[in-house]
Amino acid sequence: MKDYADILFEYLFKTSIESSPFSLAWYILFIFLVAGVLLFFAANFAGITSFIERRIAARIQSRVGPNVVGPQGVLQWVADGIKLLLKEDLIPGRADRFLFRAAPYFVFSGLFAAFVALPFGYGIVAADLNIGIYYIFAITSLVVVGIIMGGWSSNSKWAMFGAFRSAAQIISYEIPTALSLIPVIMLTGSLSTQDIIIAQGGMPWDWYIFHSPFTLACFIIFFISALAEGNRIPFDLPEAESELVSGYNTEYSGFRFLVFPMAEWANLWVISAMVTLTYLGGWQIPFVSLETISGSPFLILISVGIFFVKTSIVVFIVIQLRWTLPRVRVDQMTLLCWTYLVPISLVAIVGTMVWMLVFPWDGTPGLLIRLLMSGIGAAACLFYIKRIRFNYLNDKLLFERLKGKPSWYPFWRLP
Amino acid sequence: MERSGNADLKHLKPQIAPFREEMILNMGPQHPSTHGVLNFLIVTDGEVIHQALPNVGYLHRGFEKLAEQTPYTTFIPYTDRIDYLAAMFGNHAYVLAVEKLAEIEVPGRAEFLRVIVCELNRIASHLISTGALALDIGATTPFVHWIRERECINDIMEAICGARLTYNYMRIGGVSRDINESIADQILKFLDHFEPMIDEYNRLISFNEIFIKRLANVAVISQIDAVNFGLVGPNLRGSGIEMDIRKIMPYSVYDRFDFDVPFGEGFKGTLGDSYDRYFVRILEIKESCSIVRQALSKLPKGNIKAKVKRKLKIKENECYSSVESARGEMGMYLVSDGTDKPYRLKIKTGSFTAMSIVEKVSQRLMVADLIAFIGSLDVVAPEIDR
Amino acid sequence: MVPVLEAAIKQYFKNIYHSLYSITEGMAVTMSYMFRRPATIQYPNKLEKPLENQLSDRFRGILQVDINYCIGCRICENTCPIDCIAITIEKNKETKERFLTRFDIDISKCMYCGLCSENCSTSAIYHTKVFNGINRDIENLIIRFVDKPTALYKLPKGSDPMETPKDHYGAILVRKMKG
Amino acid sequence: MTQNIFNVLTQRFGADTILYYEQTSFDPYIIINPEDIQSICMYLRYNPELKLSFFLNLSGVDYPDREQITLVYHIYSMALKTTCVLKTSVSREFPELESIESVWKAAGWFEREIYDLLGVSFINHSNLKRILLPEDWKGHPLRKDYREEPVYHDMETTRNNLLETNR
Repeated sequence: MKDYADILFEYLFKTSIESSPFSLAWYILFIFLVAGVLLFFAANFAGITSFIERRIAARIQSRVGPNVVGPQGVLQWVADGIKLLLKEDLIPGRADRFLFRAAPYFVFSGLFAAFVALPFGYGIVAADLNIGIYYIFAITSLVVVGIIMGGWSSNSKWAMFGAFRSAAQIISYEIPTALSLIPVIMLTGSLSTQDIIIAQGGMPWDWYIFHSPFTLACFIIFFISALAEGNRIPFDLPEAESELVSGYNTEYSGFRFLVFPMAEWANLWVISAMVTLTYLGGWQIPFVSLETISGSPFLILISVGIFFVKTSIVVFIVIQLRWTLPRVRVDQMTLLCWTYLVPISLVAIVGTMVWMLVFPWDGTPGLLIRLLMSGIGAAACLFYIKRIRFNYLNDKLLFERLKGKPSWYPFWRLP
Repeated sequence: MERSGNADLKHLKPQIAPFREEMILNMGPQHPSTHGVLNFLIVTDGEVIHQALPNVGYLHRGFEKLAEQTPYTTFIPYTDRIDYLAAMFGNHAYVLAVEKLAEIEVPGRAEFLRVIVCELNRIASHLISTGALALDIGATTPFVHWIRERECINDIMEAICGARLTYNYMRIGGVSRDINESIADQILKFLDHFEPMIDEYNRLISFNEIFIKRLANVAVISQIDAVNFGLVGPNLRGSGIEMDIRKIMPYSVYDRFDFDVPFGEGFKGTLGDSYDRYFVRILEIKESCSIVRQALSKLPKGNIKAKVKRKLKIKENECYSSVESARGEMGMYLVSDGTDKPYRLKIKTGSFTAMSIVEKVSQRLMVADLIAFIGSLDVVAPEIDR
Repeated sequence: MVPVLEAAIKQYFKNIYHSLYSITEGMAVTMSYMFRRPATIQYPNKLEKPLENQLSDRFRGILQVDINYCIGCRICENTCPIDCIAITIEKNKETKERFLTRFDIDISKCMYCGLCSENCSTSAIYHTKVFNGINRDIENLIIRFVDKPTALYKLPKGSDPMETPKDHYGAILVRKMKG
Repeated sequence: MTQNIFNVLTQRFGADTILYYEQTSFDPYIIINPEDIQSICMYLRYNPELKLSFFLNLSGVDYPDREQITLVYHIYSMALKTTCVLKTSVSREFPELESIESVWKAAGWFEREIYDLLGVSFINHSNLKRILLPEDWKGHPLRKDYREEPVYHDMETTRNNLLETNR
């Protein structure tokens, strides 16, 4: 099997890799280039997301947010990054110096390696592994190794608490994450990320989320466990800042500290991309067949855009959740996993199996149920919008009376 | 050279000789959620706390000694600093004690104004308390929303008395400034806006399932313990005991208002758990809104200050007067000796007794629960140490 | 079915429902703030009017003394709870006229309680709306209002204690503050 | 009401213990003998008629001219809705009396505060040590003759008055 990088290489340089040692050298250079592009994307994405998250958080909390560095503050993350890079790299006394220094690299490599298997559009993936999903799970587990190393080696009890919590959390939540993806894998018959997207369609009822009630439940479970894997609120126990000061990274400073938040925000993309590609139809363009996409670079770009937009929406929801919810307790976190997520996902796997036999994907009843499920999803969205409108109107007039200013101030209006 | 903090720790350590698998954790005074400079020495086994010893005194400023060297009239600004989140109650408790001793009749309008500012201040203080509890649990947004509402109260307070935190509003025999139509209007506008916000806040956090799970059935204080440890205010009422100084020993003009005293009923779990203490405060905010409205509608006309000698001397006597502060009973035991300075002023505060229960209730809690528990007790460090 | 088990199962699904519903409600609240006016503004670039104009007239900022109206009663000095005011009055032995030679306020110590200005019968000492006293050296925060000995103000016979025209923007103060 | 309590107490403990009843204009108080404070408090708390169950406040007042430190107990009865004030005096040189921590747990911290600031030691107290001041602090600040030491751990305890030093 040839990777997409190989194909791209052959397309660009019009030679095969094996043709000469010279072109092999070129190939290695090319691989480095691809890695560089991914790293560039991930690092910048992490930085920009940090800015966007802060702005969203600010609006949710009816503040303005960072808006001084650069126009509207868009360069805030660069300033923060430079500031952290210039800070002294402190290592606490009696810390395990080797592990303390090594931990950020584990976190870093664990996350950025996951980008290799993430698709960005039709055919745009660094390596379309046939075990893509499995690879992403395996490689992101390196993060927890880094966290435990960092927490333990810091020689701080708070950091150690964070590390222990992280270990308990990731070990518990690997299971529902994997289990809740099994329906998708069953429906597709493949572990490759591209295959999973190709098996879905462009319209909501062609997505796996609305295939059956069981996949809907699995989607929710997967979303929850992905939050836990990414240490996002309500599962940010490892760095619960109000309990453990800052958790596993309490003692870090400078560049080594920078790696942790950067990894967290890069992880945000990994989580959201996983959710998008498995349940939300990935980069599929509505009403456009795969053959048409493959023939047109323009449509490939569109597919990249669609994937980006979908993932961004999921990122937004994850961010919004963080600024809405409180944090669960450590025993509740494991309890939630073992009494709710794991049993339900097991039931959902069996349910999906039966469903696949009774209502085949292409059959009319299957399609009707998928339409019905999408209708339920749309109804939920409508309810949500209704509640938003209610909350807005609830305070509108009274606010205007109190402050003498109009209440309407949508998020696209920049302060 | 040995710093005092170390000396304290050395003294505490033998008291809690840990087993082999336990560890001692020093929480505070720089911990993010100890609500000021408090120190807890925690013996834990993993996440489970075996013992938590509160270590207070970091904010001891010796107000009781200062009072003995300050004339009656000029001690009022100090009482602002006893509990900076609810400075009006410090003012009120002190002036009540002095007025009682000096037998000064306070004009009706001043009494009503005192009630208005006190209840507004109670709202502001409960906003911080409930918001900070949500912050301790990990929800950042509710706190900021409450801070925004509190800012409106601060604006009102600034318009009334000129300061946003340390009001120094009350005087012996009355209050320092009157309110006018526009301020009264501003208060009413704020209340109109604020009351729906309580419901919105409840939707956002109070009825959130994770929040309920974090607080319900956590750190239960039984009625017996609550009385035994002398808890006061919302903490006591959270345990289901209906005791409110405003009702049982009405001071000022509180007997002229129609209001309920909310108390815990085990809203989402056991009676006396953290959620009860939290939710009693939310209900109290609503009651305070209603009291402010009533006081504004009944506000009589007239003087705001009785005539009091500039150099007030009080003959030998003593009295104990208490007010229902946002953190429960704030009592002032005042002894006079015929000079213009108090002979002795003992300040009894709610946070002080609330802290003493931590050692008992914190056993078998988890580290995260301890933080929720301290948050639900609503202790304010300067009020403990005075 | 056993009632206990039935209740447990009911509770199980109830919990799921409550969690999802309450989270949706909470998210609806936070989402509605994306359309509502923020409470803060970008400070200080986008102030609608200068901050001093937004403060209430009763705002207790840094103290200012208009020595031309000081009658030398020393009430402010005596009533100050922390002794941050120092006044010296000298008497010319020949003319028996009294002069104010020193009126210093330690702003670094002042706690803005307002007792001095409240008791001043001519409102010579009063709070301005100036609140920004940032300075590199704490000694610069001692403000000496008397440059040269000034004769004490005498209230015109029979007149009520008067109010001085209050300068809330602290012209004297700003001039006196160094650094 | 305090008169009633006084009568009940006199019947139970006798006039040697319950010294006298002082009717002042505000808070009438009962003066008792310091030796029996614990049993009196126990009796007051658990007496089914009085039910003085709520401990409000414990204050100490130093009277150097009388060579006494007076301790004032404010106790509230939730059933009778009344406050009872007990007063007892100990000598200034050897201030010692029994702790009532076993009656009201709340008194434990109040007693520690009194011990810290006034130097009264309480017998049978479970954890009698300084609460507000550092362990190695010298003296008891709320005594009238207390003078703060100028230096504590190489730190000066006084601050220059800038108004005077910078003339």
